[in-house]
Amino acid sequence: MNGAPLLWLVPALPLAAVLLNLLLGDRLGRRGVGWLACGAVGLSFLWSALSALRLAALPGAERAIVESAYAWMRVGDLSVDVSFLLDPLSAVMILVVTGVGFLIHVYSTGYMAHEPDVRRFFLYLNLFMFAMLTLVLADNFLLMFVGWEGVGLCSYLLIGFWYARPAAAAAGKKAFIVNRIGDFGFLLGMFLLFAWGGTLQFGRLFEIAPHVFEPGGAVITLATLLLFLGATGKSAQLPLHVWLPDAMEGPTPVSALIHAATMVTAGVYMVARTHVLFQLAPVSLEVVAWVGAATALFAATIGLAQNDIKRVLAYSTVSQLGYMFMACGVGAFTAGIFHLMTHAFFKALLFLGAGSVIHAMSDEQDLRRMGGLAARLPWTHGTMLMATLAIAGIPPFAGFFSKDEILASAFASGHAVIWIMGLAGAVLTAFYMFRLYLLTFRGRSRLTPEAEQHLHESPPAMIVPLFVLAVLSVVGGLAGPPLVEGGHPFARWLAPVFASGVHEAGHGGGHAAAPAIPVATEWMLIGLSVLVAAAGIAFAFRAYLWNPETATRLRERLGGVHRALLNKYWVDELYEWTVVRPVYHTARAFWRFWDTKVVDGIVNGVGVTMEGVSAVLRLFQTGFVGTYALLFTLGVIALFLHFLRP
Amino acid sequence: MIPLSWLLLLSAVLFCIGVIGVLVRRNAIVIFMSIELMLNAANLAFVAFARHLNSLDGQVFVFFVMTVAAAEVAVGLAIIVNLFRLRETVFVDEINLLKG
Amino acid sequence: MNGMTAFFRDSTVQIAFWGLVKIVVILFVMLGVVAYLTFFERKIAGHIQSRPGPNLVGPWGLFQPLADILKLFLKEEFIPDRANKILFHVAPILAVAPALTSFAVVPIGPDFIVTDVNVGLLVFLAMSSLGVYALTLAGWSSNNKYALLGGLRSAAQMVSYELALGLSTIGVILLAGSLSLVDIVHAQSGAFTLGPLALPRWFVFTQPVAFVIFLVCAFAETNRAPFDLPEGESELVGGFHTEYSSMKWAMFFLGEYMNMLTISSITVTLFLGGWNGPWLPDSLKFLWFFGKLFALIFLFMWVRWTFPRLRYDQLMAFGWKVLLPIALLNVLATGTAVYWVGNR
Amino acid sequence: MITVLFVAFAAILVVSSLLVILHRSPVTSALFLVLAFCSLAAIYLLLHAEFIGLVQVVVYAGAIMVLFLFVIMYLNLGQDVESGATVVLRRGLGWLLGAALVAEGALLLAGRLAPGPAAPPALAAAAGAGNTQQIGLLLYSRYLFPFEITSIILLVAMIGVIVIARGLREAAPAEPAAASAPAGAAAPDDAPGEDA
Repeated sequence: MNGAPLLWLVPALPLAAVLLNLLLGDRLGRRGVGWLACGAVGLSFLWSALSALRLAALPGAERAIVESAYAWMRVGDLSVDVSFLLDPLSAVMILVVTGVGFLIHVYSTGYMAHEPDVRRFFLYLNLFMFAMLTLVLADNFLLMFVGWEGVGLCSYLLIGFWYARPAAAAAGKKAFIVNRIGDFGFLLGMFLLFAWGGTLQFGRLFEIAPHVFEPGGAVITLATLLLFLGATGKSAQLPLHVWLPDAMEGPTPVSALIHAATMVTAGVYMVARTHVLFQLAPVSLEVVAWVGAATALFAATIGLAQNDIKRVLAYSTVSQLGYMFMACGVGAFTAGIFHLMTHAFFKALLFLGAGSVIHAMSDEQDLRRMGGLAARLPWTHGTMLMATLAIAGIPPFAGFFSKDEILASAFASGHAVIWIMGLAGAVLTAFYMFRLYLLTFRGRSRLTPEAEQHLHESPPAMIVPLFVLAVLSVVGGLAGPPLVEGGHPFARWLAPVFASGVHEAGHGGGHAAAPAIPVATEWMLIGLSVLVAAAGIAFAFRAYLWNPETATRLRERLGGVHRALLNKYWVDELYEWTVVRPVYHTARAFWRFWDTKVVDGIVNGVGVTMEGVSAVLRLFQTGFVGTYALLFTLGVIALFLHFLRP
Repeated sequence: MIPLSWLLLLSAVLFCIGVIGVLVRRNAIVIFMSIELMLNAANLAFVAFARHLNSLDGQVFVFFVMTVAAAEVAVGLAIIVNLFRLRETVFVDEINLLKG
Repeated sequence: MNGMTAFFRDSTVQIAFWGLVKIVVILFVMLGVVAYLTFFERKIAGHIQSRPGPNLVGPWGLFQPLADILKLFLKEEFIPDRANKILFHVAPILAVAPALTSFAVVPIGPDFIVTDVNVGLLVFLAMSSLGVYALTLAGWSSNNKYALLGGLRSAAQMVSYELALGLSTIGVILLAGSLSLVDIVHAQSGAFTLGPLALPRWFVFTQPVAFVIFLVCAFAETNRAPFDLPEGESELVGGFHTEYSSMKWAMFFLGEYMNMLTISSITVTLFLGGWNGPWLPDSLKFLWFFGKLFALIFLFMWVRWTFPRLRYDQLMAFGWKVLLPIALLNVLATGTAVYWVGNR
Repeated sequence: MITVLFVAFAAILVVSSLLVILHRSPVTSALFLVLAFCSLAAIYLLLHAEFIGLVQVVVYAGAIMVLFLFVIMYLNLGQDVESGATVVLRRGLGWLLGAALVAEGALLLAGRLAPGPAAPPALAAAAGAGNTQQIGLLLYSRYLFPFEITSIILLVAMIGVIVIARGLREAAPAEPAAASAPAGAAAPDDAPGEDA
C-alpha cells in the first residue's frame, strides 16, 4: 500500500476522454474517437483492478479506503467533500462496471460502424461511465446523487440517441420522467437522513445510525422507503418499471451497458450500500423483498408473450432485478450483489448477442421473422446459448449459483411465499429465455428473402467481447459455490461490508454465507431449482421446437391471458389514463389561464408601467450637461440644508 | 500662523466660484477649467488641514489629486477636441446626444 | 511710529528687506552681463565665420551693446491690428520674468545667494515651465499665422523637453540627497584622489548621461540652435516674435539670453560643482562659478554657429523616443546604484 | 507679515478665479486660471508646503494649463457668444445657486466649525522645513498602493488619449484641416499633461 490510492483517477479517466472528445473530436475521426473511448475505459478498468488489489492487500477489518479529492461545499453544518470510498462492495462494482463497460465499448466500435454520429455516441457513453463510477465510488449521499442523476441524464441522452425517431425521443422522455419520480423519493430520503443524522457521509451516518434512529422507528422506515422509491425508479421495479422496456429504442450496446449491466443495478447497489439503515427498518426490508418478488414474477410473465427480442430481454432484466431486490429484502445482500455481478455478465452477453443478431439481420428485431440462425451465426449462437443456460439457472453456469443462493436465503429467512414466487419466476425465466433462443436460432428459418440476402456473422470487434463475456458467464458463478463452510470466497470478500449488518440484522443472519438450514435441505433446494429450470426448458422445447402447434393451441386456449401479457397488463394504458392525461390537461388548463393571463399579464403590466413612467422621466433627461449640473447643485444645497438643521 | 477658518472659507469660496462657473458657462473648456478650480479648492482644504494637524498626509493627498487631475485633463481635452471635430462646437448647450 | 519699528523688527520683514537688496544687485549684474553676451555672441560668430564682427563702436566695438540698446529704444513701437493688446504687452514680460526669478536660487558663491529654499531645483523647474507662456502668448496675441505656428511649436517643444530635463536632474538629486541647490553644490566639494592625480567630485563625472541629456534639453529649452525652430527664419519668418519690434522685441532677445544664462548657471550648479574649485578663498569662489558659466555659454554660442537646424518631427521624435527613455534608464540605474551602495 | 501676504494672495486668487468664469474669451480665462494657480502655490508656500506649492506650479501652470491653451488655440476659439433667453436664465439660476452655496458654506463654517486639536510641537518640526523627504517617505511607505494605482491611472490615461486621438483620424480621414500642422503640434502635447 504505497502512496495515495488516487481513486479519483477511476472516474476521471472517462471524463478526460469526454473532454478530449469535445475538444478535438473532429480531428480524431471515426476510428479515433472509438479508440479514445475504449482506451479511457480500459485504463480505468486497469486502475480499478490495481486499486482492488491494493484493497485486497489490506487486512480484512480495515478494507475501506476513503480518499477526499477536495472539499466541495461547507454550508453551515452541512459539509460535503468530493470523496471516494473503496471497499469490497464498491470494488466489485467498479470492476463490473469498467470491465463490462470496456467490453461493450469495444463491441460498440463494431456495432456502430455504420453510424454517422459515432462521436456523439462515444461522448455520451464515456460520460455515462464517469457518472456511474462516481455513483459507485461516492462516499456520501450527495455525490452519489450526482452520479445517480448523471447516469439518468446519460440514459436519457442515449435512449434518445436517434432523436429523429419519434419513438426513441418519446422513450427517452418517458425514462427521464419516470426516473424523476424515483429521484424525488431519493432526495426526500436524503433530506430526512440529514435532518436526523446531521451528515451525509456514509461512514459517519452508519456509525451513528443505530443511536439516532430507534430500530424500526417511523423516521428510519420512512427514510429507507423513500430511498427504495428511488431504487425502484432507477432499477425499474414495480410500479415504476414501465420505462425500461421502452428504453430498448436506444442502440443495443446502450441497452446492454446501461439498461442491463450497470445503471439499472444502481438501485440494488444503493440498497446494499445503505443496508445498515435498511436493517434498522425491518418493515422497509419486507417491502423491498415483496416488491422484488412481485416484480420478478410479474415481469417474467410479461416476458412470455413478447415478440421483440430486445423487449423480452428487457422484461427478463426487470425480473432479474426483482430477484436482486428480493435477496436484499430477505437480508441476503451478498447474494444480491453476487447475482448483480453474474447478471451483469450474462445479461450483457444476451443483449450483445441480440445486438449481433439484429446487426446480422439488418435491424430486424421480431422473433417471428427469425429462426434457424444457428448455422449462419455460429459464434453468436454459441455464446448466446451459454448466456441462456446461465440465466435459466443450469449448473455450472453463473446464473445458477447466484439465483440458487437467493432462493436458498429466501427460504432460510422463512419467507415461504416469496420463495415460491421466486421458484415460479425461475420456471418462467427458463421458459421464455429458451423460447427466445429457440425462436431465434433453431427451427426453420422465417426470414424475409432480402434479410436472407445479406445475413452475415458480425465482425471480430463484436465477437471477441461476446466470447469474453461467455467465458465470464460460465465461470463467473464459481466465485460463490454453495455448501462452503464459513461462506464462499465472494461472501468472505464482501464480509467486511455486510458483517456490520449481520449482527443488527432483524431476522436471523439472513445472508447466504452460512444459511441457517441443514445441508440436506440445501441439497434439496438446489435439486429443486435445477429441476424447475429443466422443466421450463423442456416445455419450451416442446412448445417451440418439437411441435410448435402447442404454443398456438395454448395461445388460443387462454387468449385473454395472452392478450393481457402481450399488452403488459395494460399498465402503460393505466398510467396513461390515471396519471399522464390528468396531468397533461391540468397543465394545459394552467397554461391557458394562469400563464397567458396572470403571469404574462403581470410581466406585460410591469413593462407598460415602466414605459409610462419613463415617458414622464425622460422629460428630465434633456441631454444637456447644464441641466444635470443644475439639478445636482440643487441636491447638494438640499444636503447642506439638512446639515444646517439646528 | 493663518487661522484655519480663513483658509477653509477661502477654499469654500473658491469651490463655489467653480460651481458657478460650471453652471453659468456654456463653453466646455471653461467648464473644465471651473472643475479644475473646484479641485484646487479641495487641495487648499487638504493643505490647510495638513498644516493645522501637522501631518503630511493632507499634502500627499494633494499630490494624488494633482496627478489624477492631470490625467483627467488630458483625456477630457482629447474628448473635447474630438467633439469639436465632429460637431464643430464646444458649447454644451448645443450637444444633447444623450437626450432621453 | 511704534508700530513702524515693530514692523521693521519683524524677522520676516528683515528677511524680505535684505532679500530685496540682493535681488536688485543680482538683477543689475545679470542684465549687464546679458547686454554684453550679445556682444560676445556676435564676436564669436564673426570669428567662427572668419570675419571681425562688431569693432567700430568704441575700443574693439565694446560699446556696441549700448548702441544697440539706444537704437532699440528709439525704434517705432508697432502693434498689429486686431492683435490682443493686453497679451501682446504681457508676453515679453513673461519672457524675462521667470528666467530672472530662477536666479534667486542659484548659489553664485559660498554665501552669495538670494535665498536657499530647500526645493531650489523645483523652483528652477517651475520657472522654466512658466517660460512657455511667453512664446505661446506672443504667437497667439499677435494674430499672425507664422507667429501662431511659432508659438505652438515652441510651446510643444519646451513642454516635451522639460520632461527629459526634469528626469535627468533626478540622478543628481539622488546622489546629493537634497533638492536644495546649495546642498547639491556642497555635495560636489572635494575630489576623488587616486595617488597623484585627483578628479573633482563633480556630478558630471558621476552622472555623465544625465549631463548630456540636461545639456541637450537646455539647448531646446532656450530655443537655441539646433533647436531654434520656433523662430526658424527660413520657414516662419521670425516665429513667435515676427510681429514684435523695438523694445518688446528687445525683451524677447533679453529673455533668450537670460534663459541661456540661467540654465547654464543651473548646469554649472548641478553638474560642474558650482563654485567649487581650488586655490581661491571662499570670498572669491564665485569667480570659479563665473568661469565655468562663461565656458558653458561659449559652448552654447559655438554650437549655434556650427550646427544645422533639425526638422520639427525629428525634434519631437528625438525628445520623446530617445532622450526620455535614456533619462528614465539613467534614473533607474542611479537609483539601483544608490540603493546598492547605501546597503553596503 | 505672513498674514498680509496671505490676504494679498487670497485676494488675487479670488479675483482671478472670478475672472476665469466671467471673461468671455477662453484664452483670457485660461491665463487668469494660471494666475490663480500661481497665487494658490504662493499660499501653499506660506503654509510651509513648499513641495506641493512648486509641484502645483509645475503641474498645473506648467503642464495642464499649457494643454488648455493648446486646445483653445488649436480650436481657435474666439469670444464666447453668450446671449439668448436660455443663457440668461441659466446664468441667473447659476448665480442664485452659487450664492446659496456660499451662504450655506459660510453658515456651516461659522456655526459648526470646531478647529481640531492644536499641533503637537514635536510634529511641527517634521511638518516644517524639508518636508519633501517626509512626503517621499509617506508616499513610498503608507501610501505605496495608492501611489502605484495613480501610476496605473496615468498609464491608462496616456493610452486612452492616444487612442482617442488616433481613432478619429482613422474614422474620418477626410480632415486635412484637422490633420495639418496644428494637429501635428497638438499630437505630442497630449502627453505632457499626463507625465507632468
